[in-house]
Amino acid sequence: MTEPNEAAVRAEARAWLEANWNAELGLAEWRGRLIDSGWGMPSWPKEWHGKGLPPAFDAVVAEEMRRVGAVGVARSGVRGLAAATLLEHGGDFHKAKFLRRILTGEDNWCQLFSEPGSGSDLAGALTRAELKDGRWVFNGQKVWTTSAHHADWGLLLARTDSNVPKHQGLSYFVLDMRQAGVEVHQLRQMNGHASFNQVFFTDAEAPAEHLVGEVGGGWAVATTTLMHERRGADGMRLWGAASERKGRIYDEERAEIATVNEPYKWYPQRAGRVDLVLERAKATGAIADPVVRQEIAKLLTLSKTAEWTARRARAAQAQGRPPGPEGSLGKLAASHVARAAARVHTAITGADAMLTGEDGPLDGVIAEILVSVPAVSIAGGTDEIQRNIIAERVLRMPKEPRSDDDRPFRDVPKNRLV
Amino acid sequence: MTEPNEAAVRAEARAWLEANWNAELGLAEWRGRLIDSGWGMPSWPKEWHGKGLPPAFDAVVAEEMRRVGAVGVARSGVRGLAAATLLEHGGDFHKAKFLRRILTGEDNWCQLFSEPGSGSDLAGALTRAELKDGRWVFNGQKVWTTSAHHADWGLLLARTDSNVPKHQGLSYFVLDMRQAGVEVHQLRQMNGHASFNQVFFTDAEAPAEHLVGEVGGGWAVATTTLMHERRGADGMRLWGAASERKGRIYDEERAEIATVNEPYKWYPQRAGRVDLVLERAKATGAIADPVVRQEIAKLLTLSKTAEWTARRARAAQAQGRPPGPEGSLGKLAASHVARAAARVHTAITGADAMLTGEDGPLDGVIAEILVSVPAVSIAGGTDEIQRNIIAERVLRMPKEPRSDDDRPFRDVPKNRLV
Amino acid sequence: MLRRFLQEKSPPAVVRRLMETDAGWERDAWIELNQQLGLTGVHIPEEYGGQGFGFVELGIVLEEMGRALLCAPYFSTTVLAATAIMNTGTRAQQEVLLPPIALGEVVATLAFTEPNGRWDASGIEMNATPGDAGKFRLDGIKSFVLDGHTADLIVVAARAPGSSGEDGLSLFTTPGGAAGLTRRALKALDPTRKLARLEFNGVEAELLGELGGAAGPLTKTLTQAAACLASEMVGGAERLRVSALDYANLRMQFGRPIASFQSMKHKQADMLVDVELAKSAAYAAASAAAEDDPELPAIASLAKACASEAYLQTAINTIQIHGGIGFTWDNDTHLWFKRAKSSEVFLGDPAWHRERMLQAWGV
Amino acid sequence: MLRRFLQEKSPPAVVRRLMETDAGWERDAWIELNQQLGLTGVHIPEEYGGQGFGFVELGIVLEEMGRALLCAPYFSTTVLAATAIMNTGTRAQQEVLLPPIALGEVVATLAFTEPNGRWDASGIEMNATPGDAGKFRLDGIKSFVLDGHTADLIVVAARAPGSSGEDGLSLFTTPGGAAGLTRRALKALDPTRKLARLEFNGVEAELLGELGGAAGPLTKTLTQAAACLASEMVGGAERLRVSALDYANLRMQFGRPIASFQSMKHKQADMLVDVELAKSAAYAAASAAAEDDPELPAIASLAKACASEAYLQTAINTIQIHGGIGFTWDNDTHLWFKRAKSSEVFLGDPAWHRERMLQAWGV
Repeated sequence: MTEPNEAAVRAEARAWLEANWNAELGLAEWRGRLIDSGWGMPSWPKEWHGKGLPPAFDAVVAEEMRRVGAVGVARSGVRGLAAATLLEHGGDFHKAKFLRRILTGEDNWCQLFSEPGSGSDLAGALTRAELKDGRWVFNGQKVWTTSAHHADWGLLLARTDSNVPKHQGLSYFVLDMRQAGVEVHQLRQMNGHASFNQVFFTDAEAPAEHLVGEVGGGWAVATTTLMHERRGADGMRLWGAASERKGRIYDEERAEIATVNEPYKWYPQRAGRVDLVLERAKATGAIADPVVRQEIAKLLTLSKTAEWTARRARAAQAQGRPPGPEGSLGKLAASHVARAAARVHTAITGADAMLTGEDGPLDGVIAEILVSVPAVSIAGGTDEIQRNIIAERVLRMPKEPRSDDDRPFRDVPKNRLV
Repeated sequence: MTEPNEAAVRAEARAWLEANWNAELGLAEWRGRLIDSGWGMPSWPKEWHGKGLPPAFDAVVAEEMRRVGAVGVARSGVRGLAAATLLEHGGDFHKAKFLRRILTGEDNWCQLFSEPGSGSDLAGALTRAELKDGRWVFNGQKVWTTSAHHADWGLLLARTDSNVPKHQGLSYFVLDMRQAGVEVHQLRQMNGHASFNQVFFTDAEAPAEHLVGEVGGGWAVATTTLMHERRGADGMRLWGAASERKGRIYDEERAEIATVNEPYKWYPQRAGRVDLVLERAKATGAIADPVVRQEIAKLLTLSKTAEWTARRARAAQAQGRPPGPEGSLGKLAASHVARAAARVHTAITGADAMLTGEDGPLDGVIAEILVSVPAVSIAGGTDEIQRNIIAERVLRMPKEPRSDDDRPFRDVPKNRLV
Repeated sequence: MLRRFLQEKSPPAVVRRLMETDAGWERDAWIELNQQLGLTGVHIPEEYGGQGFGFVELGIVLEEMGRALLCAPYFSTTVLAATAIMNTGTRAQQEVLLPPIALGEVVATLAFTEPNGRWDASGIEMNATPGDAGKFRLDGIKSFVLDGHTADLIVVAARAPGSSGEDGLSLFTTPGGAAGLTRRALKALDPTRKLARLEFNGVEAELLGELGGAAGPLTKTLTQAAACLASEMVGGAERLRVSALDYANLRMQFGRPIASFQSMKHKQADMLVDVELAKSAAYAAASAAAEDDPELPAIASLAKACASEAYLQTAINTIQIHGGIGFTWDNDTHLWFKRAKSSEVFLGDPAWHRERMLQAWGV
Repeated sequence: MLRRFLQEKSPPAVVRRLMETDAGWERDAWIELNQQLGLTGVHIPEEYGGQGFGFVELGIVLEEMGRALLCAPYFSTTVLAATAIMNTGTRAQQEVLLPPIALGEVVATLAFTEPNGRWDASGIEMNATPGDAGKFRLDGIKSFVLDGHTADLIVVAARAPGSSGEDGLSLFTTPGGAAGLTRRALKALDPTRKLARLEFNGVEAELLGELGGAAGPLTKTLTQAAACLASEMVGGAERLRVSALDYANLRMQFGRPIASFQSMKHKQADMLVDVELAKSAAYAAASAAAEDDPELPAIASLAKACASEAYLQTAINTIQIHGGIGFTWDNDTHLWFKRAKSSEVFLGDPAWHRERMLQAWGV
């Protein structure tokens, strides 16, 4: 087989799209054809809905699809993480059962890793999985699950053995969310939104073959999921941008994206809405205050340099250069930006910052910023955890002496369940 | 014996002073009388130059002495620490040999604790002490010693045993600084001053009876010295304020104080010179800049609140209330003040901040601030150590797991000597 | 003792219940509060039915109320309205107006801020025109009025038509249910402290004190109120600091309490510094208010700015220390966070007070 | 490669030796630097004997020089003087003035700041009066002139008598040894970069470019220089950051490397963020300068402010991480600290540049 080249791939994809793309089809029917053709996930193996092309060509094919306005396969939200994880660690049974229905968008997925007792310390999960009469039985509790109430399947990290060190006693499962033993509650946040769920397992069950990887090998599988989550943190949001084109298939895609994005509707406010700052400062007259101007300038400096730093990282990646330290700072920088933005919005807004809802500035958007920004330095890894990661992985500083990962998990001090 | 009361003590002290105080005496002669009378250190035991009064009466006697302008005993600098430590841990030999000559001011002292390899970690001292033919022999190196080149005697912490955990292998000595085995070098700082010494021991010697406390019990003795150092950190500076009165005895006292204070002459600059800020801002016109005004206001807020907090701590102490958290924050707050002051001085000064010496503003004082402030968060315990102390001693947070204090010192990883 | 009393009367469950109501407080609990401890009259002279204490004692009360996040019209009634009346009213007016406040029978407030959001006397635009029988007619809009929609008595700042700056300002009193007065609760970011917008259309009001002479007493009232607010804020900040410390000591991660991690220790130490320095400022301001120290305007502004930043920073840190839990509705931290955020700008934001502080010191 | 070259040519021992001299640099080393790498001419067009690169490459050179704390008249000669000549001079003037600079034969500087310490063109007070044979006479004082006491050629900014603001400004050239010119080295806080005070008493000078038209080119030169200074600063900041990391990894306290303490890790992570963000800003400014982007004035000011704060903060942290050792003369950190401190205000302090940034963006 000859090495594929960009021109050839582009031509082939274009030809296929010209022959097949039809905005009048239903979303399911179109995606069926797309998946069968392999152009939906060009870098996936041919035996699993792909073309077996090097990952570099994904962008070429995506460009061709954008050119004709073709809708892609479903991969936003946890779907994409599930697909990537199962492709890497799943057996043929998992791939056959789940991958296609992920790509068609028929199934929704959620991630069941975090627990009330282990926030930063995912490997400290307490949810138990026991094999009884050939079926796995689960008891315990997860939290910070996005869209669990829409999910058909969950990616579940649970403890199969407490007599070994904590990372070694975890296993990874696919759990059917539509069963009596799974109870989903919404978790309200301080900003009034409810983006997350608590999920309770009371003798929830899964067939033996829903184990992914080895018994006791769950941490490695979860690490793959987490890596894709980190890598996709920006990307996911990008895929989430719905096309503005008209037509039935676009309406269906918009509905799908809206469901996935529903929990994130306050995320722009969480990030501090730097985009509103100048307009607001002009509106309130604060733009004339030299002290506020300095704060605005500091904020814009932070926000611009964070943006340029992300661009440097992407440029390095695009050129195939080894990732420099600039690639790992985004989350921490975003925290700084958001906090500075909340301060600036307060300074600009003055007394009106005491008001919310329809009485508040911009119909409550400013208030929503002020009560949402505290989440940015917590969700998806606290600032403290980010600093640890930067220090240990980027700067290669020595790890702290640890006492919890070399002895049986049962002997490690734990939180009492709340 | 009846409980002493304030009025009686005051009357007795006043009567003695009226009968004995004479500004025409030489300093040594006057101090001799004062020490013999016990009024020099009223709370010390009667057998050791004191009156055996409760410490609360020290202030009463001091007030009476101030009233007539009487010069006190010598206790500034390390002298005071040596006296307090020997009084508590020394045997009769030490008390008889050293205490009186401390109080008369005949002997100068220095403290030999810190080493190049152990800055924050005093108990990691490497300087060795070995008993040979009935004499202690010392080899090693100390650093950050104030006024070692003026000192007659040193308080030395040295290792007598490396086969026990580090705190248990230290012993405490009084070392004669005037001997061939002791070499004193000045240590130049980044601001050009040389306030500290490096002290090298090459088979330096002390008689067996110069051990203070038990062999292996040095850490407890050093803790007493350090406690008095912390307690006196402000006080020492206060005693250092020379009287402005005229007369031979005052001249002699001023000379003594000048010697003790010599290493500290840049300390006001190290603290940031908040006192100069308004005058300078008016002189340069920066006072009209709203942005600089905010920075000035923030600095004054920090400095005032630090001052009020210290006052709260003193008020609590004076009323005999248990010390609250406010007493432990002074050093950290002083760091914040100094750093903010350096920023403000820069903002006020503008381009002139690039100049020093006679070309710089205020004949170089501003430049000296800018290059001296970095010391304030290091000397006498870094900000990080202060935070540890506040967290562990004031807030009673659990200590970090440690690996160095429960195994023989020889097995603890150490710095190679520079 | 006061702390224990308020802990019992105002646990988070009660705060959560009251903050969901329109009024934000309950008259029975308010009356009980006063009958048992006489808090409403703490700094009102004994001759007017009060306790006769001063601003130091008032500061102590407010520190505890801030700690407990008490939902009651205390800041409006005692701090703002009663102080304004004491600073401005004639002896006869004080004899009439203060005793019902001291007894807890009348809930009052001070309506001075307007939709322009300015906290200085010069920002007042509402007009007072002379009416019948020595009374006045008020026209204009007040906003950000603490408990404005539930107060029985409203002290209103207004000016002679055509006047500007500090000239022509007077205070007036009018009942909460006066004809021509439309009151509407505003949606407040901090649901534990209710704000209202009051529209005055020819509302009849009585002059309080001297006509046209209110700029001085009103500014003094706001200065004293800033000192009081600083006390309230440091109480809340300390509550949060301690709750964060307790949580860090209990919470286990990686097999050890998170309090044993060095970054947590350093954060807690910094929080202690923030809160203790702000406390010192609040105490200094309370003393200065008690002694009517000429430096009070500077010190009160210093304390307000300092406490604002310490409270907000402590609240941010407390959420951060709690992690995800700290961002949930069920965790109590956000109640104090929102009070901190709202108090940051109430009576003027930190930058404004810092500038005032310098001016008060003649800088 | 350049990094290794400068490491060899400018180790701390050489920096320490040169900083104790009056000149602060040595002509032999300077000539060698240019013969081997042609650095002085990096952004000078090839037609004038330079390398013909642009501001991106100049930025890379400066980043490395900042890292090595090279003691050489590079910023004065290449960044300030050559750029000013390129922006202002006629073709004929460039043909005369630039080649000797590109070859390293002439050390030059730009004298624009005066004792008033202002960094904008309007701050210039020095008078230029027409003299004989088309020449001009300069009277006044320049200060903070980089290498002003050793430069062979001085580009001077002055104004027509009676003009003000941006009007009437022109650039002139005069030899360092001109009659009537008194040059004195100033005692600089940063001994690795020499400053001078130049007193002009009727010094004869030649006009550079157009009479009265220098405000634009001078401002542009200072904008480009700000971008260049940002590059130099991030190089120094990164050097310090790495030295602090190396020290933390080596230094043992309490039986473990201090790099294993969480507070140290967090500090190092924060330092990395500071330096990387500032680097991105410096790179963006270099690109904008290279492309003559209309946003250059905003981005250059952003980069200067950002790099100033990152460099100083990194220097403060590096001293702190070294502990007492970091405050000693023998430790190298203070050399960079002083450069950071001095660079913070050189060409305008961060607040000044932030305000300029907003104005450049039309805010």
